[in-house]
Amino acid sequence: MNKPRNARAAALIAGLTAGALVTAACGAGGPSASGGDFTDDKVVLALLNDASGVYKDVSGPNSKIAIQMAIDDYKEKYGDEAVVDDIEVTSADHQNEPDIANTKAQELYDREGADIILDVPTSSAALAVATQAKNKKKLYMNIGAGTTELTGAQCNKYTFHYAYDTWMLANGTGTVVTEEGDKNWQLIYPDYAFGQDMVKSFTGAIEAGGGKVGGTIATPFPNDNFATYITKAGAAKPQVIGTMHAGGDLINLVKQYNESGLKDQGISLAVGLMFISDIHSLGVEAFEGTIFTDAWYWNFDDKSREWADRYMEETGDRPTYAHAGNYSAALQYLEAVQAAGTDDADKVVEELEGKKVDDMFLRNGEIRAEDHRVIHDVYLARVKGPADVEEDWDYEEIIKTIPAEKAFRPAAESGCSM
Amino acid sequence: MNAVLQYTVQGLAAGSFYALAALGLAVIFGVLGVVNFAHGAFYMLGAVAAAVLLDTVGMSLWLALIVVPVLMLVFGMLVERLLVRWLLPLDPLYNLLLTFGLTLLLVDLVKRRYGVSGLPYDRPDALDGRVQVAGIGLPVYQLFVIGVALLVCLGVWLLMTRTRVGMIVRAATERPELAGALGINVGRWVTPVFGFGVALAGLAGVLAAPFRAITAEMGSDFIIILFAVVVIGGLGSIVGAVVGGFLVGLVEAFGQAYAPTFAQVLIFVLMAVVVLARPAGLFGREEATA
Amino acid sequence: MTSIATAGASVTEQHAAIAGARPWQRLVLLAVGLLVALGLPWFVYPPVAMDIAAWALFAVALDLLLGYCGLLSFGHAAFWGGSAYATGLIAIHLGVPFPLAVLGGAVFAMILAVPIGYLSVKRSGIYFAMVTLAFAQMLFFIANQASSLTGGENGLQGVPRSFFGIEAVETDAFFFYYAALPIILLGMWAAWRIVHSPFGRVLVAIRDNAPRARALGYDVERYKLIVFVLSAGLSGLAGGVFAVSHGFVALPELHWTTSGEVVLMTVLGGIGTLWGGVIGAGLIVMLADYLASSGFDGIGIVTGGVFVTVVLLFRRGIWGTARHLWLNRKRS
Amino acid sequence: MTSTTPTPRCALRTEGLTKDFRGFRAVSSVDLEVAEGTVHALVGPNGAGKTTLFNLLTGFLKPTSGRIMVFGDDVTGMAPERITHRGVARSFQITSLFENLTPREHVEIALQGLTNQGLRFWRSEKLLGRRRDEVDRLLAEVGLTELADKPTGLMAYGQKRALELALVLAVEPKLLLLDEPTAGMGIEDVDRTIELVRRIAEGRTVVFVDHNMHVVGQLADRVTVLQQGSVLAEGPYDEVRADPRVITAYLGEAHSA
Repeated sequence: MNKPRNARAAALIAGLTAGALVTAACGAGGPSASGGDFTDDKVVLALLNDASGVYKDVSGPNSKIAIQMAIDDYKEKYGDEAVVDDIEVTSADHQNEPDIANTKAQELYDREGADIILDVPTSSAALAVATQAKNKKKLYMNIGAGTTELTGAQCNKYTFHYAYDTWMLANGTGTVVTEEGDKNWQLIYPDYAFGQDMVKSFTGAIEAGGGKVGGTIATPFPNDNFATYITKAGAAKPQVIGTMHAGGDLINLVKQYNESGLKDQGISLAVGLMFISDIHSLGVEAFEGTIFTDAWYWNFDDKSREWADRYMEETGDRPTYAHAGNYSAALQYLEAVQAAGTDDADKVVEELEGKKVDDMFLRNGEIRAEDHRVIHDVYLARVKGPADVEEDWDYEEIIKTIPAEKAFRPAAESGCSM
Repeated sequence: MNAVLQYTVQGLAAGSFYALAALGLAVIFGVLGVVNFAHGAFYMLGAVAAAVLLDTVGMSLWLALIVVPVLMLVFGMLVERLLVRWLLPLDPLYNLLLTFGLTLLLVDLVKRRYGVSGLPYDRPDALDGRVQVAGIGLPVYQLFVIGVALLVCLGVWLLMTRTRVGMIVRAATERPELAGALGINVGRWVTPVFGFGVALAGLAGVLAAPFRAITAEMGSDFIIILFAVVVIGGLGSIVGAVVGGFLVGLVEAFGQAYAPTFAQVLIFVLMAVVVLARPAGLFGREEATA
Repeated sequence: MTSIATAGASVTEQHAAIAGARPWQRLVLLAVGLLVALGLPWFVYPPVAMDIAAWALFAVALDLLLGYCGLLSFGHAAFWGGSAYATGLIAIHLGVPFPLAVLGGAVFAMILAVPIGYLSVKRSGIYFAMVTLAFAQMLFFIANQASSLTGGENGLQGVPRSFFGIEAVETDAFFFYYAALPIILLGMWAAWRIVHSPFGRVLVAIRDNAPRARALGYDVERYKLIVFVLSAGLSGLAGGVFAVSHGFVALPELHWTTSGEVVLMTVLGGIGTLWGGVIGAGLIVMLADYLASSGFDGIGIVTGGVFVTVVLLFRRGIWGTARHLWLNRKRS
Repeated sequence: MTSTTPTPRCALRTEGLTKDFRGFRAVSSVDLEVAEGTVHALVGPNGAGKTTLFNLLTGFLKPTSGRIMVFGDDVTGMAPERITHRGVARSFQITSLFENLTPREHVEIALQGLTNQGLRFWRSEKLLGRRRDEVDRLLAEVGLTELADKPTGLMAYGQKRALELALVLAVEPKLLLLDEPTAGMGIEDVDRTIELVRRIAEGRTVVFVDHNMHVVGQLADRVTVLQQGSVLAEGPYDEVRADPRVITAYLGEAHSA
């Protein structure tokens, strides 16, 4: 931690001479300080996520390893041709506190020389970081947060949204399940912004698929007692119960759904948001047969599996789609830097916008220029039964691929104007 | 009618966790004058211990229902001896602060050791499925939880009324002035009572393990509800803790069924009403106004 | 029963604290304090400096209640967060200069404090702590559900920092600090004024011996309610500044862990010292900031450990210990 | 305190005053009458309900049934501070002071008790110093002039009890309720306190509890003897003292003690 000390010395000198303006200028740190095409002659990628709280397993510190893998791949691909040699990855733990995320984001941009911030789970934190990206004119690629606001009303030129969002989850699960024949739904959702968004998207998707939502049930958040809600939903005799819960609440709900006996009555459970780490920690038995939308699955094909093997060597675990998303985001950023020949944010954004991409994470991908939504194929998955699991982490059966152009909210509906 | 019966069972099952834990809280408060903020963390430890024992040595729920509370008893006694004891002569708020700090520590330690995504837990087959009562299928496990909770509450009540130790504890809990007048030395019961209270929280945790997400955070919101329970029931009252626990469970279940938006707030509204009408709680002792 | 504030420090020290040090000592301390406040953003990253200042006022506001009235509120997040939301909404919808929005937020916090306080002060000690905790949590649930107003989980984004069109303040955290500092200092002055008023004297009397105060004709509940509302107002000032500084408000501001954090700051600094909270806030905010970049993920272990250690071994807190040593040195 | 009526009014009256604690009857239908201007003693063995009765009279406990009248007004169920505002002051059995204030500050606080000055959180505490003369007079009256600015926590027991009396006087009471004013004192202090109380009692009504029969004999016009929450006997000191029931129930025990 010698940067603050330098800054302090600079601030002291500045204080003795010209006063506040000097520090302010130092703090803001414009491009071109060293005269080259790269600030400080290097590129700094900053991972800002939850290294200690509930999203630790979903993304957490392992995403730093994923980003490092992207840097290595970039260096290997371009070798001497690389426009920049010095590429660093730094990280900070936002402890799931949006205000820490906000302060850290400023600090990463201003003091740590970060050219891009990656990840940032928790919607409120992600939206705050997006605002800082806009203010500081530096890049932010979101992977961990699901709010569509990032590519909607609160979109901006410097923010990109990777991997999943609430619209995509609801649409994927809702449309496909309905089209497959389960027309009659009951929805249980947590009564806060994420759940409320999801229920809207779900309803839209189900109705578009020719199904109907018999009823919606709002639950408090957080909550550990879902028995009553499940009973209520089951009483309406739907074909499928859709739930928008996540994390610990989802586990509670699934346990109590299994308890309720609805499964035996043929009422299945479809989930909006679920990570493979959830299944891993709780075991496939608990989730068997549950249907959900996945942005990426490590065992989908050779290409993804090859990467997952490399990742496993480094971490001992299989990656979630957030890990893969962080890798892809870092890689595509570096590709854009390579193409632009600079880390100047405006030029990099120009390179990114509208780019068609195909890497191990983004299949048929495109970085949409209109709203900065990064679209790609996503999958509808079913949790395997214990008998079908062939190895650790082999939990998902991909039922259907949802093509990129159908998987995400159309740009025209985003409400984004940059 | 069917629905009402189902909601009642669900409410009582949820209330069982509250009642058991609140009972522990009440006993500890009675004898030590300490409000144990870490009670939610102890509930969590009970669940985590059950899950870990199942995973490592294959201990079944049946055995865990005995073993984990015993472990928690020992752990609780250690906590009392090493930490809580030193602050007993001081303002009880210091022990509230101490146990608050302890909560942060325990939650983080569990998180680091056992991760953040939760632990798996399978219940014995005997407790799977449903029984038909008046034409409705009621989950066996919920009935089992209610049964265990009622049995334990009854056991504690017998302990309190039929044994000498119990009388001492009860005198200290409900009539401190009497205990003082009778010259009962409560001091030597302080450590075991603290352990006993912790064991009750641990037992609630074991019962919750097959039913709820087992995560390091599972006690953080639980403790808030638990506080509401004892405020409603009356902190100094053993009966109040049990009745308050089941009452809050029922309010939660029926609130969720008929006014889902307000289900969570309803408990606090109930608490506000009780504070307003009977500041000492439904079964609390009247104190000289201070 | 000894109250929480007196259990830590000896009687004479408490007395010295109330009667105050010699005037010149007070002036020196005041000058040092002002210098630190003015110099902070030169040494600390300005947004962090602003966080420290806001938390410091919050901790002082809590100590007003805890240290001078013996009431441990575990629900002060309601006023910090409540004001943050109110400030944010006023700033967004009315576009007034931020000090006005902050003032509006503080007023809202005080209005909020009236019913919560009315119910809470009916009980003292442990009960008070539990009741305030529960009510604050209720507010958290309400804010979470009312997402059309609060933004729910997404937070209330885009709170402007409008300040008479002075761009430096509106965009640069460094200048914003100096624009917001007067609000913080005003709040601290108000806390000092309250402590050293006839009212403050009654508070100490109530803290030390409430029945005695009642027998002297003081309506104890009324006094407790008033100090509760005042403390809420000061917490509201702090929360409002915090909201404007960050440019958004999110749910954790209302969560009980926020209440716990400010209690930690106050206890670490020293209960009943008024200014101890400033030191506690500085240390905790810088610690959290440091840990966030350190790669060490055990924030709970550190804060929990600090809490346990301070409460067990170090009850006077930092400021209280310093004062104790100073007074001892003088005596010997 | 001038009473215009020639015949003594009733300063304090209770009718059927009863207090139950969870099935335990601490005070049982007590009828008490204290004439204005008199000194009235409450005596009885430990656990007779004297302190509970005191707490009922001053609003610190709410009676289960019965009524309390102060100067003809019903004060049953009224909060302690409101009763104080009606000219009733009490001292406490256990020395009950503000640990962190000096005697001067104590008296200042007490003098302010009946005003609204205490609510002024925006004024300087110097406001409290304005009634310096009165403070000095009260401190002198109880003999604490020397110690006025020393920490109360370090004072001797007798001095604390004296300060207690100064506080009681500061609220300018018409009716004083003193809970064991001489408890735990040495002989000298007891005599000084008797003198003090006698002086204070001029023009006021005093009800006090004391174990020391010497004190009761010296001060009391009338005595009420309580036993197990009920009134056992009432009358002038000499009469009560001669009552055989009282002798067996209490006095004998007290003499032998």
